[in-house]
Amino acid sequence: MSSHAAAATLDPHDDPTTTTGIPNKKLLMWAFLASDCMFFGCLISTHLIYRLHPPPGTPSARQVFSIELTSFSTFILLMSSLMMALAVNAIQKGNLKSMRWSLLTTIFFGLIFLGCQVYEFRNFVFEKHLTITNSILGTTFFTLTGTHGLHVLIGVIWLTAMLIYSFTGRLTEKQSIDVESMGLYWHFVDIVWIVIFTAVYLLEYI
Amino acid sequence: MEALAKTDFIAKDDQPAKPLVLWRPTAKTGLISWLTTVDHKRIGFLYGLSALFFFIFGGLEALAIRLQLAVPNNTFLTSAQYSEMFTMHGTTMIFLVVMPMGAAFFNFIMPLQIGARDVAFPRLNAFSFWTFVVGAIVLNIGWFTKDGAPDAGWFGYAPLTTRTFSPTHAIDMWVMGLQLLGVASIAAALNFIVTIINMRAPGMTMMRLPVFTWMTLFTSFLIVLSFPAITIALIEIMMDRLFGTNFFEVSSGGLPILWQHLFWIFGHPEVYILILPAMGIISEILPTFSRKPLFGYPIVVFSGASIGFLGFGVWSHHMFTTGMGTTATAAFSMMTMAIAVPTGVKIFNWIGTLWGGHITMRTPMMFAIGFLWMFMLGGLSGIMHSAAPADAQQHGSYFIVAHFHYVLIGGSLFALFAGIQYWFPLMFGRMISEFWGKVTFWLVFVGFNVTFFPMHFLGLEGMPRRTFTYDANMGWATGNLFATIGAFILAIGVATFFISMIYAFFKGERAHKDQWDGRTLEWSLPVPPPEYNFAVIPTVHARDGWWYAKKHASEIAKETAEHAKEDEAHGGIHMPNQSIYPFLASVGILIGAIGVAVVDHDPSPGFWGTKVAITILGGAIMFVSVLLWACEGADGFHIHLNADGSVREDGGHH
Amino acid sequence: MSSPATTPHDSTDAHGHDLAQNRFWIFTQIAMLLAVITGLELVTVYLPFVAWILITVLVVLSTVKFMFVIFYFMHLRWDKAFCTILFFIGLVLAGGTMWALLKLFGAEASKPLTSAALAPVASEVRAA
Amino acid sequence: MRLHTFASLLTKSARFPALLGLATMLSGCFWFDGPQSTFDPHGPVARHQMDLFYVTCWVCLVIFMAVGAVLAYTNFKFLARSDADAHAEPPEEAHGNPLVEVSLIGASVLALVIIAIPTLKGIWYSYDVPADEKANAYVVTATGYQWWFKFDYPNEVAKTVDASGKTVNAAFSTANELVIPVGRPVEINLRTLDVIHSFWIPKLAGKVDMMPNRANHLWIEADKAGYFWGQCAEFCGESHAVMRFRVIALGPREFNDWLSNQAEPARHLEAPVADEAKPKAQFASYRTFKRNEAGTTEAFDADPLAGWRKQQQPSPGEDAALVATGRKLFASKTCSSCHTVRGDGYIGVVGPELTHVGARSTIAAGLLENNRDEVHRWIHAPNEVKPGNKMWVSGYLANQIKLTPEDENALVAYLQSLK
Repeated sequence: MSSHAAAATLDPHDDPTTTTGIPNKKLLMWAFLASDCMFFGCLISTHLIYRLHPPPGTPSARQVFSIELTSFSTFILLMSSLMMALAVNAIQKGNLKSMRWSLLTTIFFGLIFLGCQVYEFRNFVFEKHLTITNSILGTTFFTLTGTHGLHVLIGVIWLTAMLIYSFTGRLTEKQSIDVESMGLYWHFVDIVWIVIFTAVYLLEYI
Repeated sequence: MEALAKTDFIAKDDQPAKPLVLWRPTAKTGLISWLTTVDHKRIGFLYGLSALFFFIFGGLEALAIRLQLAVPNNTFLTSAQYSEMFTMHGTTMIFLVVMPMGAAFFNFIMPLQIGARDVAFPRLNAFSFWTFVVGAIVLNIGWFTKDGAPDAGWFGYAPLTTRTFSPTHAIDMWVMGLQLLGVASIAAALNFIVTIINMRAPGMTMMRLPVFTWMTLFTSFLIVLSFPAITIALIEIMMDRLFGTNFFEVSSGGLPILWQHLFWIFGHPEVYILILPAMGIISEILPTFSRKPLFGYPIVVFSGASIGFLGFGVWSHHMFTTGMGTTATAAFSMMTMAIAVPTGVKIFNWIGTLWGGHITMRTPMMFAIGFLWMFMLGGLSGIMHSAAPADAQQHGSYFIVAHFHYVLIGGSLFALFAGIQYWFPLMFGRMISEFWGKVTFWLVFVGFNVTFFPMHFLGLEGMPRRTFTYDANMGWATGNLFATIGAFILAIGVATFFISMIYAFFKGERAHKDQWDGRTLEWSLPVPPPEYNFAVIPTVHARDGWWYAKKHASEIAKETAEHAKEDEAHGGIHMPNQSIYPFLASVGILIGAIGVAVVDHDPSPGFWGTKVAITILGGAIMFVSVLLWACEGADGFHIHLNADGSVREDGGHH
Repeated sequence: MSSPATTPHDSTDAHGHDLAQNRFWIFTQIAMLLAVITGLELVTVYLPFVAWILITVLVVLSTVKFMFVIFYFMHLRWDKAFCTILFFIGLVLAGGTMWALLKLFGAEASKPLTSAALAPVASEVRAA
Repeated sequence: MRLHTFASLLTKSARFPALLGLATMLSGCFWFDGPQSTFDPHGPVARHQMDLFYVTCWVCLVIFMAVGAVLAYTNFKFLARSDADAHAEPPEEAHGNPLVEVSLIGASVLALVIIAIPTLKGIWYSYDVPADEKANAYVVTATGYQWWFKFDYPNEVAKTVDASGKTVNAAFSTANELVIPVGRPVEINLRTLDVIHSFWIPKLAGKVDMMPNRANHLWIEADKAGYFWGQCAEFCGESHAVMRFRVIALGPREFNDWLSNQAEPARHLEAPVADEAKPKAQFASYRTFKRNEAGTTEAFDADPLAGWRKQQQPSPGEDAALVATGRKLFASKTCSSCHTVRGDGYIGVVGPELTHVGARSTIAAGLLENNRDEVHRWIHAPNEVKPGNKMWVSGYLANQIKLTPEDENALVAYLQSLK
């Protein structure tokens, strides 16, 4: 860290004003994601622990789940990750317009994912009669996927705010790190879903 | 963010003007300056002040407990009051005293030790502090409501904390308060990690970091990685209490033991979060006052790392009596013994530091050596617990109470007191009286041992903790009376400390720069340090950088003069702007938390009325504040130093 | 330590442009790959094999997806190694904790009391 | 090293053990005795745990003495004695001393191994009854409630009288006083139906928690006949401190006598002999107690086993008429909706079984000695004795139960008669 190095550089992976060359925001985001690993690790553990010994009378997850819908929303989330990666790529090149389109698509996919989740929850509660209070499966399932959904929602809000912000003219390739750290968050939400898709959904079909 | 802003700054002029809400406060004195400050030293001071304030609270709770137990069958407190006292004593001392006191030193000292002008994210730092205050308020608000303070013990084992067994809002406040303290701690810790990794002065390689900074780094990692576990546990109990979920509802197959696991996955690293900063402080004081570099620096650092890492694998030794089965018990028993090795290594190296040195017995040094003795005792009784079958007799008894007070008072608190005495001249430019410092030490030392040593015997004689009364025939009366007398001696010692500290703050003898002939960079600063810390960012050439600089004064002076010119050529000293939004965001959180935890929901079925409204209001305030916080950006201004050292600010505030 | 490595502006641009072009295709291909793996996972669960084989396959496939996302989409591959280390500290601890928890709760001693196991006590009470 | 330095080192390092010894002697006055002392084991499990404790204790003491001696020596030897000394130029950065470091680490590991071996043995030993004695083990089930313990004897059968007057089998259970046979391992299944409790009889074994939804167990064995104090050791709410219990270990004959007495339905006194001269019920002669006042007398505590044996005999001066009144009140004041008295038709299951409550040495979860005054103290104001207890909250308060002195008198007589 030194103020001697004043020349700006456009290489997004090197910030000469920090000791390690990694931008502060990126380091912050990675440290936060490490913390979030523990967060989701504990939450997923809770679900799996309760799955080990289901008390009698617990509805079977297999009867409740709809793997087609979940596969679709998993696909959507993966695609939103792709669009996010492209958005970061675009802003690093300084291509604001391309970034906006990519961001918009990411938001769109994020909203589809959330829509699927809302549909899924409504379907479970009203038609399959699995609620957050009526069984331990409902409790852990809704809490886990709901917490993930909340992360997606926060991501969508962040993306939207960034999209709006990009029209103020204050967002240039020099601030690409802002978009990039947002991207890290979004991808993390995606990889958490990769784990949930396997550990919560697919596991029930074996 | 701030580091980047330096380069941004040059190109600021071509940016559009900001709307009124994004104008930055500039007050340097008065209430607004404190609410909007982003200066790590001011925030450190605020942390310290709050910690000392809650220390009085926690201490009074402890005295109430000791008074109740002074004689058998006492009626000073009712059972319900007693439960509130020990719950809040534990919670307060851990989360509102030792942790923020550590945070105070992290904030104040760590950036100075690595030669930085501030932490990586100054506004996030302010947010951490205000959220900590908010959490403390929510935890303590129960004393003033009809529900009373939280009363289920500091580790709040489910299902005692479920609605069935704790129907009032007291536990909601405890849950919400801890949740907010978790948010504050994680935010602060992330900031410290980035600061230490990324904001070091030129030449400050990792293996030249002062040990205190190393321990700050490890502590921050522990916070970041362990708090999520309790966050999940608290979310689960909160869901149970608010929405009737089944996490700990036994009749639906809930497993209360899960709470214990999640809690101690957090709780054991938490113990190291409390002790590692203390070890860091001790590793600063011992070399300074024995005029010798720290013995075996790399080993001290690596043992710190291994304590931190192993600390995640021993949590179940708090649960030896829960019937985990033989294999699990054996595994955790062995892991616990293993963690004693790096801890022992530290003690050996501290003694190695003293060996062959020139020991000056100033007050900080007395506390530091007191720490060595007491921490050794606490550590050894810890080894006794690792023998699981023997622990079956000790668990939940006063033996445990004795053990962890030896670690937390004899360890953490002695070190924190030592730290205050050590850095007070730097922080405030005044000296705490040496005479009264020594009086404090002996009162605290004697009082502490008289209080807690008999508790070992009480525990082995079968006295369980958290009991508000006992019969005379149990043979516990003498020990308890001793303990109570000791507690009052300890209290007098602490009072002496507070008074001498307050006196020193206003009227104490002026300290001079580098009061103790120190080794690390913070001692290169004038006392108290100026807002910008370093007139010129120092270049570090050795592990004990300031000792090196003093030995090579002329070369360093030349180097500094060159860097000063370069600095000025690049626009002077960059300072971050103040901001009100971290504070406002925390206020929003407070309102939301009160909505969740304190307000009764409307009796009308299906709709929670006021509760939801207040919660949404708080959430909205927080959301808007964070949004404006993001939009105002990490701007700053420049300071130029005149030849006489006076300050000239440049071009107004951006 | 920060050696003020100032890369000339234009060369970075050209370099960056190439890089960006390449990455567009890398990202797109990886996304396709991820979709395919997801499909494979979906097929896997219906295969008539023993549970532990299927679970192992699922874990491996998800790990592959996981790694692709963090190393490519999240740039770890191109970033300083420290980012990877930082994230993996959390990941390894979280994984270890999950493993330990599942082992602990899977153990015989942790089998919860079903209402049937509680019955001796309960039924005696009722009998009385 | 010069001789006199060595000598002074010796003197100085000798000071500390001497001080420690003195402290030990001073503390001796509140050390070994006491009814819950872990230093006075009466069974193999507790003895095993104490031996392990001593191993850890000695290893730690030796470490403390050795390291402490070096530390103390360092403190004195290297103290700066002059101003120049205090401002000595610091030496160059050194790299520690790998040989010292490694040997110290080695020594620590060795010390830990000394502890680890008996620890591992102890973990398996204390977990379950040794295999060769498994067949001989006596099984009971202990269930924790807020704030009392219930003991079920699943292998025994009790008798009760059904509505038609026929004697039928019933569950065999008692409360707060666990009676076990001497010299036989006793396997205790630990259950709880509300919060977490912990089952601890310091002289017989270390504690094991009663966890909701979890099948924990513990084994104990008493060497000889005796009377042991136990207590809940995990915070379980407002009255955790007064959630106690007693364990009575009896020889085979006495144990069998106790079993057969317990199996009987509640005792009924013979119809009162008309005795006009005998004064009617005595009122208001009960002692009053202060809040938190001890519930046992010194005489009882001196030899509680004798107290327990005495309690098995009918108390003198029983008034059959009064007892009969008490029995009726027991139903009309709704006591019977929570308590079982086999043979009297009372089948409540919320509170402790009272069929033979008069034959217990204590009441209110091991808290109060079982005599007229204390029983009266308990039923008169349960909340004073055990804050927040169910009998008070969901009994007295919820059902608005008011007891006149006459009622209390009759109830005391009834409860005392249940031998």
